[in-house]
Amino acid sequence: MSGTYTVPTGRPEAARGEKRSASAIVAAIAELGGESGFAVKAPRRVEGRVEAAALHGFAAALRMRVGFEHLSAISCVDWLADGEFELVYHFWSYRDNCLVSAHVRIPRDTATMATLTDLWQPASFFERDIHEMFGVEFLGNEDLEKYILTDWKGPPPMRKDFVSRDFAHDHFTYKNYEPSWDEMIDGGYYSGGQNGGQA
Amino acid sequence: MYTQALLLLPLVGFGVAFLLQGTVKRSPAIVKTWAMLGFAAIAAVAALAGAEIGTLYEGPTVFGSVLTYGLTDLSWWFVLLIAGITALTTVFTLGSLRYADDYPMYYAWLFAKVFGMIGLVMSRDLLSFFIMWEIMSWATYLVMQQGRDESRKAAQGYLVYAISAGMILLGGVVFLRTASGSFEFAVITKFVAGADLGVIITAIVLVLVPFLIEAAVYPTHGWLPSAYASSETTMTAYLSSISTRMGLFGLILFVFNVFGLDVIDRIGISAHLNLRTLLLVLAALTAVLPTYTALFQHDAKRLLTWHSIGQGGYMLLGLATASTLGTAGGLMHIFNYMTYVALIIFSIAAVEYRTGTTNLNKLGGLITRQPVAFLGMLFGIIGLAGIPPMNGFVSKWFIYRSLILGGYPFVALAAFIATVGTIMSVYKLIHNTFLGQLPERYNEVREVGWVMQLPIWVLMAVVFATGVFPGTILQWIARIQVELGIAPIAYTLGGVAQEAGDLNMMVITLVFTLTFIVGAVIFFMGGKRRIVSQYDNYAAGHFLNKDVPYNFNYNFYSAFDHIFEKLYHAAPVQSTERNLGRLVATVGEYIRRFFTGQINTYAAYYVAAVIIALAFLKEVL
Amino acid sequence: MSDKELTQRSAWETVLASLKKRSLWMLHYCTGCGAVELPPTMTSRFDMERFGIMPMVTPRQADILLITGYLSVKTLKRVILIYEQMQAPKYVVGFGSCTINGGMYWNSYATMKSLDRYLPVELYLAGCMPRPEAIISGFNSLIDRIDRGEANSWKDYYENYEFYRKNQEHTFGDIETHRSIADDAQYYGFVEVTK
Amino acid sequence: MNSGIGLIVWIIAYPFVSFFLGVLLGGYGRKLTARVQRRVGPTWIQPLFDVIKLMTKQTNISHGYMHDVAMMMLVGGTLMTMYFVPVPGFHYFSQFGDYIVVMYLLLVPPLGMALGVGQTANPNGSIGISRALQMLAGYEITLVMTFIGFAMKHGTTSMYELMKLQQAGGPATWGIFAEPLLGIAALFALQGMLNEKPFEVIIAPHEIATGPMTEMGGKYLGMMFIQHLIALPMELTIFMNLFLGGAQSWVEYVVKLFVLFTLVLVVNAVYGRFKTDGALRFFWKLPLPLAALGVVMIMANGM
Amino acid sequence: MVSPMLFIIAPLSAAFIMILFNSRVIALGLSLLVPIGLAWLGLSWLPYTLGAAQPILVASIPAPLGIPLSIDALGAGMAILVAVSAALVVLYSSSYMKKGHHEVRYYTVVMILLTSAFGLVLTRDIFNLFVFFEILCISSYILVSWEQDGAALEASFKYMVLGSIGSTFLLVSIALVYRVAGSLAMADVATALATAPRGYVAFAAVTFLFGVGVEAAIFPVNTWLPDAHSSAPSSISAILSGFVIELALVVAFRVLNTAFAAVDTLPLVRVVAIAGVIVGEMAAFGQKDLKRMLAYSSISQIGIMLFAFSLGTQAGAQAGLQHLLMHAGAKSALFLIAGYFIVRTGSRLIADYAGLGHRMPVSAALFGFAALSLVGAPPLLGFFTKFQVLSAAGAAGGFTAWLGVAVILFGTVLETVYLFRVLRVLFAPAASGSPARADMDWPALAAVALFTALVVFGALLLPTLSQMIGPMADGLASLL
Repeated sequence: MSGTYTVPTGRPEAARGEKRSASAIVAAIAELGGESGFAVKAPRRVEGRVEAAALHGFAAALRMRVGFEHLSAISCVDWLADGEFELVYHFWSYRDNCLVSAHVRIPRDTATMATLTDLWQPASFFERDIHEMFGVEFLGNEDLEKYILTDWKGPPPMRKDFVSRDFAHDHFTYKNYEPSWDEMIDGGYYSGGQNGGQA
Repeated sequence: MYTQALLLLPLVGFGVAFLLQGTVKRSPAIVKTWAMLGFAAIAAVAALAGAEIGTLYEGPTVFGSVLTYGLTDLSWWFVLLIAGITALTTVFTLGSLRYADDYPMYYAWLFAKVFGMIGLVMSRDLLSFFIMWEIMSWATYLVMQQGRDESRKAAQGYLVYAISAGMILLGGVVFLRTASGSFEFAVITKFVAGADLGVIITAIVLVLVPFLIEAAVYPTHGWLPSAYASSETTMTAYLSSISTRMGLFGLILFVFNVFGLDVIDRIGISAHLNLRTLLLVLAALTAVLPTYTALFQHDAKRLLTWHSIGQGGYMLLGLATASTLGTAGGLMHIFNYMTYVALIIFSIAAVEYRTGTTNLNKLGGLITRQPVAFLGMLFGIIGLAGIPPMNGFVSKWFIYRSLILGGYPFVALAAFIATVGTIMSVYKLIHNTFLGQLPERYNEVREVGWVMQLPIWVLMAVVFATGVFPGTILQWIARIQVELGIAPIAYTLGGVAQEAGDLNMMVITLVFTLTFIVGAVIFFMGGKRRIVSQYDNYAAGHFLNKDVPYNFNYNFYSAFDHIFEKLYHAAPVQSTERNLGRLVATVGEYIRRFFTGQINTYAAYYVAAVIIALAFLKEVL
Repeated sequence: MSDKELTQRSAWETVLASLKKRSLWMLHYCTGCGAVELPPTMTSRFDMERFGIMPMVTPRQADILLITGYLSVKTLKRVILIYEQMQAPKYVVGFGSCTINGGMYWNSYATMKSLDRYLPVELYLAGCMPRPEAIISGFNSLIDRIDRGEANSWKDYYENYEFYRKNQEHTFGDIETHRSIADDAQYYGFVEVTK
Repeated sequence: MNSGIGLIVWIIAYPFVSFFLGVLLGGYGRKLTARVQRRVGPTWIQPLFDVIKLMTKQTNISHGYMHDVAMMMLVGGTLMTMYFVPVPGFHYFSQFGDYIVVMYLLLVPPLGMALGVGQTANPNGSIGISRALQMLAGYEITLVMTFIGFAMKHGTTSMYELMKLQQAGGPATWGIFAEPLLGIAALFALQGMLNEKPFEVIIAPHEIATGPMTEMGGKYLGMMFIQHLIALPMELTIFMNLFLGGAQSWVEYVVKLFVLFTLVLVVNAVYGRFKTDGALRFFWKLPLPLAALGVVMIMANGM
Repeated sequence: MVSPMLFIIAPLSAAFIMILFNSRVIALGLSLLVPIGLAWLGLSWLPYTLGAAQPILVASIPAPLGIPLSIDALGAGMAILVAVSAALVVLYSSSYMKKGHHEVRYYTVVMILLTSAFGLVLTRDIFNLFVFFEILCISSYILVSWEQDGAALEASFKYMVLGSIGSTFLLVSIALVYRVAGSLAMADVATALATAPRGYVAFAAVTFLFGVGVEAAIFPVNTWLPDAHSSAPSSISAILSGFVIELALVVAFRVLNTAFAAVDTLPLVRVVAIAGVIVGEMAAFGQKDLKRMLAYSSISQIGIMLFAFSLGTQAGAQAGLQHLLMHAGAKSALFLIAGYFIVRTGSRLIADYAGLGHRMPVSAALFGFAALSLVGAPPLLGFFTKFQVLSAAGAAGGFTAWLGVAVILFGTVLETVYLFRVLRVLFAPAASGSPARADMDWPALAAVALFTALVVFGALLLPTLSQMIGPMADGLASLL
């Protein structure tokens, strides 16, 4: 769903009306059809799994028909063992003061996901962040360029298979607190600019 | 012999330039060389005509009275000013007038205007004065209306003011002619001296009001900014420097010579609250308000035209005190202002010639590309702001001294407020044009040709020389003061030597050069210094390059904007002007409705007319 | 630092050094958590103005560049620009362990591990945020070094510019500072004119 | 010291004396401000060390020839104005230029600095200069109003004559006592002229990075410091000549300088900073009407 | 010497010959030849009439029964003006009028108008005056309605109705006069009325004034003028504004000064004149249509001339006559140029002439010069005549005189504004690309150039004019 899209503005109809309890929300989600695995996790927390392909439809329905008009965050968990990323979409309703979090599992190596920027403009920031840190491709989101690690050439650093310490060791030279005697002679201890060209 | 030549040359020049207008499209060089020749000749003759001061010449006889003209000290001074600035402007236009076919009649109308001005200045009787006044104001209209449609609209505005001024003057001329019996100034002076108050007041109002309109004194200055700013830049320089001062010439001639100072002072409640105090108040308003309007202008030319009104206020301030120092200050300020305003506008023209715009928000950083234009403007703004060692300071010093010691403290304060306003707007001008970051589009801008640089160098020399040695100018002014019947100023080469503390510009400049050298020595005692590029600049750690707009031009004086926002947009004078125009149009519309178009109403008018006429005759019989 | 400077200093330079040491203006680049230690040093509690040290706003006017915490890639680019905008003689003071060896972020992929690979550092103030007393004693030792004429690390930037440049390039590639250090070095005579 | 060899010697020595006085005053100022903030504060001659450090900087950056000439014009202009301000024993140059001349000469250094700062092509500098010129409309107009009142009262615009009149008449005829309204207004104006705290929006370090001095480094900043140190005693002397009856002896002169500067400093140490239009509104609401009232009173009871 | 009767016979016979042959060439040739011949005749009689008026014997019938005609300096002067203007207008019409649009009838009516004009100038018999006056009015009605479109017909109809009311009033006045004087010769009438009761004379004078006043466009009764002049073909508007109205004015004044001398009507006329100036200028100020604006300007100029005559002094009369001459030249030129503006752009609104100045530079320049003179810019003729009027008013003195001066001055300012507004529109940047030159055809250009030359270089013939103007001004006050 790439190409220019118009982001719906203003409050959806379903967001009006009086406040509902968490269980009423679960019931409302159930009658949406499709996903049924949603359950009340805490007084104002509803949680459930959604298939990757169905997420976009679910999000739109949740917003337009159930009244969850606020996408507060997208976070990503790297299950290295299962070889999967878990994307958690946090939806919020001002009226019900309740959080619905949809958990989506996508394979780790071919991590691609449909974008939500056509529904929520801020979604692009969450997606750029996850793309930069985990390397998840969001189809339909044109500007996925880096904005945190602008000059970073290495792999997405937040992935579990990226070991920060090893990278640091071979990219940076540290102060040598126990210089051998020959290094001491040519000022090894004194960490001035002499030793090696490595940064 | 030279005096006749002074009148004849512009006429001949006008005729030939008028005929040459066809050749402008193919080869503008012909007209330009002719103009240069003509105006150089006029300047030469003007210089030589000094010998013939005082002799009267007979012109054609009109309505039974002979039109006499001749030179006096005052008129010779003005003739020199006119001839000098015209020659310089023409030299400048040789280089700057690229699109000659936009202005085919440029030099023809210029000749006509010079003829009008020289004629006005040399006329020795009321009728020739009025004829030359009308010719001059028509020529000014024709000079202004060239070029773009915007200048034509502005010239239309000027025409309304000029013609109403002319008509009031015509009323005055007719009144004086019938009252005193002849056009000669001598007869009029004798008559006015003896006349009773009522006659004097009407004569003075009818004669002085047109001069105030032409000199753009406060309430009647509406026409000047758009008229001068929308004409071609070198013409703006010419008009700002000399054209508005013709009104002042008229004022000087009639207040001091024709009516005489004692007659003027008879009008008024007390020695301190008379006509001259009214003039002083008007002059103070003229000095202050336009200068602060100049602050808000975004176009360089418009900013300077507002200043030409403001500085006109200074001249009137000097003259209205009628003291030795005051009149000397006023007269010298006419000369000073002419030199440095022409200098500033020539450098703006040089900038416009290369960059194509005078919009202060678009320019910047041209000092590296056009250093000569920068130097010219620097000398000009120091003069305009009235800071030593330039000549502007000397005349302002006279005006301040006469105002303070003459017992007009609040007028002196108003004059100083105007000076502060001038300094602020003048710095905005030079900062937005020459300083700050150089936009990338002006990278290839080069200095202007020597033809355009010559007048800038000449004027810079004049502004500096007359600043350091004001005596050279004061000797002329002393002779004029003697002729006007005022105690001449005790001048020395460096300035003035008087009991209440004197002024010596030579000493001030000498001290300044010495201390400047001391400053230079201290500077070179420091370490080596390196000139770096404009992008190597502090920007709180941000990397600067040509795409980063890093200039502070727009809304330069934001505090004044906050305080005077409402007052500036209310623009009382312009709104009254518009309302007046609308009033005349609506009244005209109602009167036109008299011609209803139905025949029965016409018949009714007919019968009514006969009956009223009979009634009118009945009671008349 | 060639040995010549250390020993033969003319009398005039000695006097000048003793005068120059009394006025040091500090530009504190407050990254990381170090900035919180500076207010007490500057104000009435410790008052570093006693030694003529005053906080200054722009690099043009500063002598000391106080870097008070870890430097990431993006902030290092700004620090290099500011350092090059300062006027020699200039002294970089590394503040806290993050500048010495990366400190708490020793294993991070994004932070610089030792400041002196990118800039000639005059003085390090150890401590995971050194206290005001440490800052003032550090500055006093800096003043003594200036007095003895040994605080010449800024020359090192001109002499070994290639070393610093290579490390900087390795980290964030090229930056446009509109100024070439090599030309400056030759212009001011810090390096014998090679060409 | 007004003729012959004494004059030549004094002309050469005067800048050094003035600079030294400025250093003392500057040091005293920083010490006093520190003490007000319960701090120890730098040594008495700290400005001297600052100037030496700045002038001996080994690399200096400039933005063009106008930047350099502006610095020379800055220091040169101040020195020139200094000669025209009479000090005890020396008033030779007062005969060539009265107070109006001094008032205009006072404008030469700021104009020079403004042109130099303009060429540094830094908007912070331009904002600083635009604020400086707008502030000019505040304090300068009040100062001129007070001066006009005095000049009209005594019938002369020469500062030396005014000073002599006040010295002849004793403390009762001193400006600040004879015309209290004008005196108080002039004090506000002095606070503005010296760019002290309530009216210090021109420098405003946090907002526009020390305004005009943003791009001034090394010897350029040194020159500005030298100008400031020479201008400080001069501006105080101008106020003293007009309102405190000048000084016959050097001891009286130095004492009056420090007393006056303390008054200004104390206000500077405790006040926050006006915004530009706030400062202008303040000047046009209180000091200017005060001065105007004073002038009206002078006119009322006859010249 | 050729008898002045030719003034009346020549144009009349030319008219009939033209109708007979009904060929354009003959009509044009005759209508050019006759005015030029009569102009020459007028010039030849002028030196004689300067000395004293020359009575003309009509068909050798002596005084009491014969028709009393005489030519004096004023008569000769006006005759020359009429002849020259007519010649130039005919020259203009040759290229202005559409070919084949029954032009012959146009020229015949012009010739008849000429005869009545000359007749009015020469006649000394009051009834004879009425006859020529009627012929003049009728030929004007026909010429005004020449365009045959809605506006022209309506305008001429209104003109005719008002004209006929005027004629009836004139007839009433003549009847009253005849009852008292028993003879129609003006000389006898003057002597008789001197002794008649004042109320009676006053009534006769007023009816006479407003009778002739319609044609002379005196203020309250000139309501027909704006429609008539603007919808008539431009050549006719030029004739009407050029000399027809002025002629009626001069004649009215001559009779008022002599026959009704007993009743002092001058203050009344002055009030009417001042009102005319103000109404004319104010109405013209807001006009969008060029010819209507020029028509209103004619009303105000007539007001100025009337004001000059109403001063009652010799200087006033001279100034009035000189202004009359200037106005004839300038206003005719403006109307003729306006005609070609309408032909070239097909519109009468000023706004549509934007950029026309670039397509018709010469005519725009001529328009400018004529406007300059009308407004009174030195060194053109307009300035001298206006100055004369004002100084005469000044010399005459009195509140109404100075009020008149003020009104004329204010009027000039308004006139400058609306005339030069037209110029600004003319020289506005041309909407289309490079404008193709489409100036006036040469005959029209020649006519307009001559009119403008009269006005621009008029100052040169001022000295010669000043000797002749004296006797002409006396003609206004004597019946010889």
